[in-house]
Parts: sequence; structure tokens; C-alpha cells
Amino acid sequence: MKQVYLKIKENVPIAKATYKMVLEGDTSALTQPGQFVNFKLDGFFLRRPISVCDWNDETLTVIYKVVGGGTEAMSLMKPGDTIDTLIGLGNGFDCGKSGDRPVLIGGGVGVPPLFRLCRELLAQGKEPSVILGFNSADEVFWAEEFSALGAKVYITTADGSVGTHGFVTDILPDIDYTFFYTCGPEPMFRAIERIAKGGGEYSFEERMGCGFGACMGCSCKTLTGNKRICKEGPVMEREEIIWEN
Amino acid sequence: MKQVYLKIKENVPIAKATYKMVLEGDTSALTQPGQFVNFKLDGFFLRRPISVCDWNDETLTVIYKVVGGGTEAMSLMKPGDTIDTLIGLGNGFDCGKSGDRPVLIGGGVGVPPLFRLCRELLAQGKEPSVILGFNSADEVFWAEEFSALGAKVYITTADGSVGTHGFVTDILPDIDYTFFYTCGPEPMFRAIERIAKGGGEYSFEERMGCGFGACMGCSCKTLTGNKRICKEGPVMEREEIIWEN
Amino acid sequence: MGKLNVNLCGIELDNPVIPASGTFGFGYEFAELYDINILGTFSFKGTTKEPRFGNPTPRIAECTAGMINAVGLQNPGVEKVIAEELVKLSKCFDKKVMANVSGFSVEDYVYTCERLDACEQVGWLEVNVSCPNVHGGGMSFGTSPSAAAEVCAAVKAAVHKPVIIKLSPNVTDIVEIAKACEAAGADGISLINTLLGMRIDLKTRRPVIANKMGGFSGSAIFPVALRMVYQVAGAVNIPVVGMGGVSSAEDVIEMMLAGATAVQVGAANLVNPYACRDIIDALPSVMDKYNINSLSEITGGALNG
Amino acid sequence: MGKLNVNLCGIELDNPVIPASGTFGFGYEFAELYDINILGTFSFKGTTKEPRFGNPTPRIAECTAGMINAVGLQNPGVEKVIAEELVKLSKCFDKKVMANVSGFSVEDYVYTCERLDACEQVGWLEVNVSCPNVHGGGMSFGTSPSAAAEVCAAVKAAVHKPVIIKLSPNVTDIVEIAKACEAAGADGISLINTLLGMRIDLKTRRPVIANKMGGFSGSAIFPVALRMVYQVAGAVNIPVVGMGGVSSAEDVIEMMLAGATAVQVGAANLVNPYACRDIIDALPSVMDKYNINSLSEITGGALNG
Repeated sequence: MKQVYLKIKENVPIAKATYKMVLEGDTSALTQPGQFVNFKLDGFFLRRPISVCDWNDETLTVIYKVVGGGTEAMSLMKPGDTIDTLIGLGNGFDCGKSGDRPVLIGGGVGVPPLFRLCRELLAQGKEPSVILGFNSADEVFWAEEFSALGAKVYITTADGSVGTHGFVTDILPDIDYTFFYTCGPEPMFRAIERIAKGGGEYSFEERMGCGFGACMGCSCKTLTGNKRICKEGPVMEREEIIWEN
Repeated sequence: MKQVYLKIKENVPIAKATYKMVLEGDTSALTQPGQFVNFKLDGFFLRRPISVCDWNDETLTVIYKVVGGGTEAMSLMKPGDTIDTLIGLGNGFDCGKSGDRPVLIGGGVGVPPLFRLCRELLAQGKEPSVILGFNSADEVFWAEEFSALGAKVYITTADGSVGTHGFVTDILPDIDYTFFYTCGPEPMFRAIERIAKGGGEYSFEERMGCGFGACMGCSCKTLTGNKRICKEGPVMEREEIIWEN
Repeated sequence: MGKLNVNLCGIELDNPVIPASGTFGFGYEFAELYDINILGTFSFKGTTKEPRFGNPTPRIAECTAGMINAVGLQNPGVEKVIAEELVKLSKCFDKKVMANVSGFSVEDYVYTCERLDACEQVGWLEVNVSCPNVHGGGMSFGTSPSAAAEVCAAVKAAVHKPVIIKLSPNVTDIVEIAKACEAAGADGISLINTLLGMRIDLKTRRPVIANKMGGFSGSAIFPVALRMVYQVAGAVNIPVVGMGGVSSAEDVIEMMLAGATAVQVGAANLVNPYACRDIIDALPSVMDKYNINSLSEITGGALNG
Repeated sequence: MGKLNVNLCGIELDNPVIPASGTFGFGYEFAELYDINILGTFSFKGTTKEPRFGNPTPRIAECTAGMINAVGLQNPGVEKVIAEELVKLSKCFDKKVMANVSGFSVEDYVYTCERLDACEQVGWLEVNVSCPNVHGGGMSFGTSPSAAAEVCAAVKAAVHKPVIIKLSPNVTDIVEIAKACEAAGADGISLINTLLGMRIDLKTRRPVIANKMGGFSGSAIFPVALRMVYQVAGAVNIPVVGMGGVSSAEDVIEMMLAGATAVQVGAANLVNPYACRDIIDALPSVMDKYNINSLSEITGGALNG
């Protein structure tokens, strides 16, 4: 983890209530796909954790949905504004477990962290399939970008307005995969857990206090002991997760 | 009173820790010299009351000293920034009482409200004398502006670095005046009260809650009943003031 | 009822927004700014039997997201309030006003409440047993269930209009005090009054406020106020008027979900004199955002389960 | 003593800045960010006799100028703390650490304090009496003078190191509780723990926190904390450790003027992991601004007169 000041280069809407923000600055603390950053926003006490979509040596890309006051404030920020950022938070996905044909399953705002993962898997010569689930066409984003990377992309929408009418779990059974990586809403996770084959990694969300392991605000029980979503997570192995009702 | 949004046109240092801010906007609520405005500053809960130095139909000029967090934040504001302002607060000075040869006595940051007063008295054909007291040369401001209006101006400094070595009360006895108007620190008021002749008006300062008479935060007792510095004040008649120890 | 209407102790309000005592004077100052008849009602400046100048100045201190005041119940006394203030008010306010009363003995409370109960303009008596600024005064009543109940019972026996007891948050168990007041016949409970707070001036190394400590209010105290409203609303069967750091339509709705029937707005009026007007204007669209058809239906919505 | 040095219960501190329990883990996470030996000391995560997972999530809620937490004393239990956490700490912290202890019975407190008292790394025992007392019917040890004194006396009889009792602010009369602890042999008092607060989610109309209510901390509570430190410091003759919303060098100085010998920094660490380092770095220049030559001389400066 590192504290850095990132300068906004771009902050534009890309789908319904969904924005892409590109920031410039020191990204050296990022080591794994699936890690997150924690933004200090004026007028808000707690930082706002946002998953990292992609990065290079100079820039960072995040995609966020306006769900409350914090993300709304983010959506109003302008290029040139700087954000006090804790960067390189969380464990991230483990590419080493993917096997030859991993499947990446994203739901809504759970899609962004899978992008960097997909890029790295392809760079390692793997053949990832990508299933992206949304509510409707106006919420769909980043599908072309995944395709452009060279991955096979499937889109599902709950209202059928684009792609397959239904949910990511309507596609999953037809795919031949060696391992799965997923990020999205918990109902999607539970649906995946019921039908998925073999090993996989889930990236969880939880209300966080600090985002770097100090406050125990986001703890959860696992078969391998208590874990902090922000520190030992957000990515958990399928076999360690306890699915409480 | 009126709530207006004023746009900063100029915000520059004019003496030690002393700044002049010129703002553009609706000044129609100002009716008397000696009234004040109440600024809402980002990051501060209570508004900051500032006496008005001068105004015309489109612009307002205030002169303020950096004494705490609020005024420090003001000093960092830039042209183009807007300030949520309550304008036209307080009673102000009564020019009608001046007689032919009023004397205006200002101490430090108490000087600004006397400027508009001086201008109006001159416009009414009066012959005001002005005594401005400061600690030292580096804190002196606005003397030339008073002279430019056509008033006779006397400067005193506690350290003698410019003007008369001493206090405003070292000059006052030598002046032939019909009425006095004063604004400044309370020790100066008490010194003036001891030696001044005839009638006069004092403009008081007090920590305020609202600045428009709602909270009773700045009440004081007078011989004419309880008054609110922000509403029935800040200007009080000499004969009604109770000087507590 | 209409979208914003609520009923407080048998009196219909056009909306639940009520400027809190001590932040709205006797109304007519604000009537110069906007038509105060848009308000549900307002609670006028805390009134005592005798005139009071209050505490020495400075009475005000700035805090992060709030302020401290130690005004100390400055008011002209109940006779002048009736003879002068309510007359001025009658020229700009057509609705029933909430009469806020403080005292230093049970007899004080009873006397002042009786006088105001007889005023046609008065709709409710809000009995403040909690002002933290008066030495040996209201504070002692508000921190003891039996003392609060004693004041409540004595006032109830003397008046005809609804009696709302305003409680202090500076206690270990506010529920116990609220229940004691309910048992003593209170028609409603309003809370919270200010938290006892303090600031020190680093330059002078003295307390900022002449009285040393004072009542802390403003957005900063909202979470404490909401918690107490939730606790009290869950424990009594009389209406609760919620207050403490409310400064937006969202805050009003959150207070009502916690159990408030109506909501008072305090310190916000001192920073933005149009605060209550702005909140009332914003309520309909914020209600739509959260799928609320009628405010009167959401009171206590977060209490169940 | 040096410009920043203070003495807390007989142990010299390089400076009065102490990260508060629950916001600094067992230190080593922060040691990855900066050398934590620059701290006066720190109070480690509240430790109980048995391991505890704590409360269900969500445990955190955002507030204006603050936050609410309902972690619920998650900790690995005193044996693991000694066997694992203190060992990890020894690799990055050379100073005496403050051991924060919670319990659900007097016996719990005594057992856990005895075990930690025997650890060479531990300099002080900070006994948190603001948690549920199972034996006392849900009441908190911290809300009853006699219960707090009972814990204090029992712990004092069992240990050799200085015992600092950490008090809850959710009480009517904190001075009475502090005095009872002093009479029971406490070597110091630390305050304030969090204020009980709550938030409700307007979308779900449910409490944001699974546990409904939680501890409210952050800059918002500073004026309440300062007031209680001032009251307690004026009433007891043992050192007071002040905390509650401290987030700057100015806040540290204000707390000391109110009577604090040392100052804990809590929620600020969670927003800015470098908060304590930044405060320590800023202290000398802020002291100069207010003509303070030595911090140890200003404790209680605002109490006299």
C-alpha cells in the first residue's frame, strides 16, 4: 500500500449512472489484478474503495457507478482535480490458478476488476472466456474493450434488451472452463456457487472503515479463519468461503 | 438583509496579514455605512461576519485581517470563486448625528467601515477628520485612500514607525470635532470614552452565531435595553453603552 | 392526508418541518425573509416566568460541523412574550405555534405554561427540562426520571393543550426518562436538546465561551440524535419530535424512519436562514427518489424487525 | 524534559501522541508505512480472555465528520495476542505498549490483565469498561460508578503495572465515575470512548449497521470529548488521557489545555494512516505558533480560574 495523489485526466459517463475515471500518478503499488484504491473525497469522512479496472506505469483507470453521495461527488470531479489515494489495497486475483481456459464472470459494477485480469491471463497465453451480466442494454459497458483484448465475450441482460436474455448462469454451463473468477452482486455469487464446476475465486464487497486492515470493519469468517475483506480479501478462494444465509 | 452569491474579483494583501477583497454581485441590501456581510466558507460551520469597507451598485469591498482559520481560508480564495453571502446586516452608523466636523477614529481592522462613512459625510458637505491607529508601519493600510477622499488624516503607530508615536487618543484632544465615530479594539474604545467630548458612535465586535438576530449569541446590555450586536448593533450610541469591567 | 402532512398530538401539520426553539426567535425576523406559513409550525424562543438576559458573552463557539452556544435562555419573560412577541407574530403567522417553556422550579414551569396555554396562538407546550446552560436550572430536571415526571405531571394538571417534554441527551438512559414522562401524562416527547460541549482558545488558553461549556448542535450530532430518537420511539406510545443536526430533506426522512412524527431543524437556520424553506421545497422530490408516497406513513419505518 | 516529552503514570513518552485502541491493530500493519517508534506509544486492539469474532457486518457507517463502528471487540483472545501478536510487534516496536483490555465479568478483566501485566512489552493496562456487562443485566460497567470501581479495584489488586480506566461518554455524570475509579486505585483515566450513534439507510429503510447502533467517532465528537476531559481532569488527581475526534496537532494541544497528560488519536488513523506521524511532525511548529516551550507544562492550562 502507498499513499499517492492522483490527478484526474478523464472522468466521463460510459453507461447509465456509470463513469470511467482515468487518473495520472504513481501506480507502482499495484501488483495484482483485482486490487482496489481508496479515495479521500472532500466532504466525506471515510475513504471510498473503488476496484481498479486497469493501469500502466503512469495512469490508472477505474469504472464506478453512482450509488450514493460519494460516487456522486466523484462523478462531478473535473480533469485536473487531484485525489488523495491509498493505492495497492487488497490481495487481488491469483492468475496462477487459472488453468488454460479460465472463465471470468462479471455482474454490473463487478465487471471492471476482471478487465486487468483478462489482459494478464491473455498475456500468459491463456484463453479466457468472459461473461458479463447487466440489467439492461443502457447499463452495458466495456464489452468491446474485453473483445478487443482478444477474449471471447458473452453478454446477458435481465430484460433481454441485449445479448442473452437472462443471467450469467444461463451461459456458464455451456462453457468449457478450467477455473472461474467472478466479481459482482452476492445473489449472482450464490447462483454461480450452485452450478459452477471446479475451483474459482470470488471478489467480495463490504462496507469498509479504513480499507487497509486496521479497523476490522469488514471482517468475515472463512474455513481458513477470520479474514478482512480489505486485506486478506477482497478475493477469496471458492473452497474457503462460508455461505451464510 | 438578503442572501446573495458574490463573485471574487480581487483578493490581495495590502498590509501585514491584511487583505482587500473586492466582490461582484447584488449589493442592493446595503443601506448604511458600518453594516456588515456574513460569509459562508467551505469547511466552516458558522458564517464569518466582515465589516463592509465600501460598495457601489455592482461591487463590494471588504478589508480583513487573517486572525484564524476562517480568515486564513478567505485569504486563499481566488478571483472567480463565489461566496454565499448574507448582506446588509446590522444598523450601521448614523450620518445624521455628525454635525459639521465629525472625527472618525479607527484602530487596526476597525478602520475599514469608517471609509464608506467618510465618503458619505464628505458627500453631505461635512468636514471629517480621520485618526487611524496601528501597531506599526507594516500594518498601516488605507491611509492614502482616506486622504484621496479629501479628509484630513492622522496616523498613529504604537511603535512610532510611522505617523505620531502613540495612540489615537494622543491626537483626539487636538481636534475640534462635533461628533465622533469609532471602530476598533475595546481597549481603544475605553481610552476614547475617557477623553472624548460630546456625542459619538461605537461599532462593536462580538462572536456571532447567525449574524441576523435569530440566536441571541451576541447580546449585550445597554441603558436602552438588551441589544443584539448583529441586529440593533454593531453601532451603539455613546450614551446608551454600559462599560463593564 | 397530503403527501407532506403529519398529525402531531391531534393537530394537523402541512409538513413535519419545525424550526427549533432558540434558532428562530419569535418568527417575525424570518418572516422578513420568507412566508413562514409554509412551515409545519415553529417552536418559539425558550420562555421563562421572569425576563432573563442570559449568560455573559462570548456565547458562541465554532466546531467541526457544528457550533456551541451558551445563550442561557435570554428572553423577555412570559408576560412580555404574550403582550409583545405573540402580537408581532400574529401579523405574519396564521398557524398554531409551539410554545417552548423553561423553568427553575416546578412552580415556574406551571405558571409559565398556564399563561401560554391560555393563548389562542399556542398549539402545543414544549417543556424544556434540559437546557444545559443554566446552573442549577433545567438540567437537573432533565437528568432525573422522577424530576422530569414531576414537572410533566404538574404541567399536565394545569393546562389543556398537548404537552411535549423536550429531553436532554446528556444522560445515561434517555429511554427511562422518556417513559417516566409518558407515565406522567406527556402527550409527546421531543429530543434531542444540545450535547454539552466545549472549546478552548489556543491563543488565550481559556474556554472560548464565557460560561466555559455550552450546548453543542449542528450536523455533527445527528447520529447521536437519531440513535436516541430510535430508542425512545421504540419504547413509548406517544409521538416523538426528532431533532439534532437535521439540515436536509434526507435528514428529515431519516429521523422519521427512526420514529419521529415531526422533525425540528435547529442550528441549520443560523447558517442558512432559508434552511427550513429549502428543506420543505426539497422534500417531495427526495420522497420520490426513495419511493415515499406519504411522510405520515414512514414514521418508525426502521423500528420493526 | 524535551519539548514534546510527557510522563504518563511514571513512564516517559517521547511525545503525547498515542494511537487509540481499535484503530491501530497490533501496530505492525502501520509499521509497514512508517517507523512506529516515533509514537509516544499506542494502545493495541481491545483484547478479551477468549477469542471473539465480533459483530456481523456491515459494521461501519459514514457520518458527517465522523463514522460509526460496531466491530464488537474482534480479537484472537489474550493467549494468541501474547503468543503471536506481541511477538510480531516486538520486531517493529521497541517501546512499551498500552494493553487495552475488555471483559464481560470482573473475573474476565482480572484474568486478561494478569496475563498481559506479565508481558515485558506492556507498559500500561488500559481497562475498557464501556462494553456489555453480562452479569449486570446488559448494563455497561462504564455506566455505574460502583461497577467501574469494582473492576478497577480487582484489576489493581492483581497487577503491578499502571492501570488506566477507559470511560464511556454515554453517561449522565462522567465525573462521578472517574472519581470512583480514582478512589478504587486507578493510576489514570482515559476518555472518551465512542458516543453511541446510529444511521438509517433511506433506500432499505433499515439501520446501516447490522448491530443497529454503534460507536460514533471522528472530528464531530471532539467538543464533547474536550468537555468531558476538562470536567474529569478538574476533578481527579491522576493523569487523564484525552481522546475523541483528535486529528491535528492543534487538537492535541487543546486536549492538553483541557487537562490531558497524553492524547489518543482514533478514527483519524483510519482515514489517514499517517495521521499520528503527521501530528507529531506538526507539533513543534504549532507549539511555536502558540508560544508553548514544553508540552508537559500546558496540561490543564485552561482549568485554572
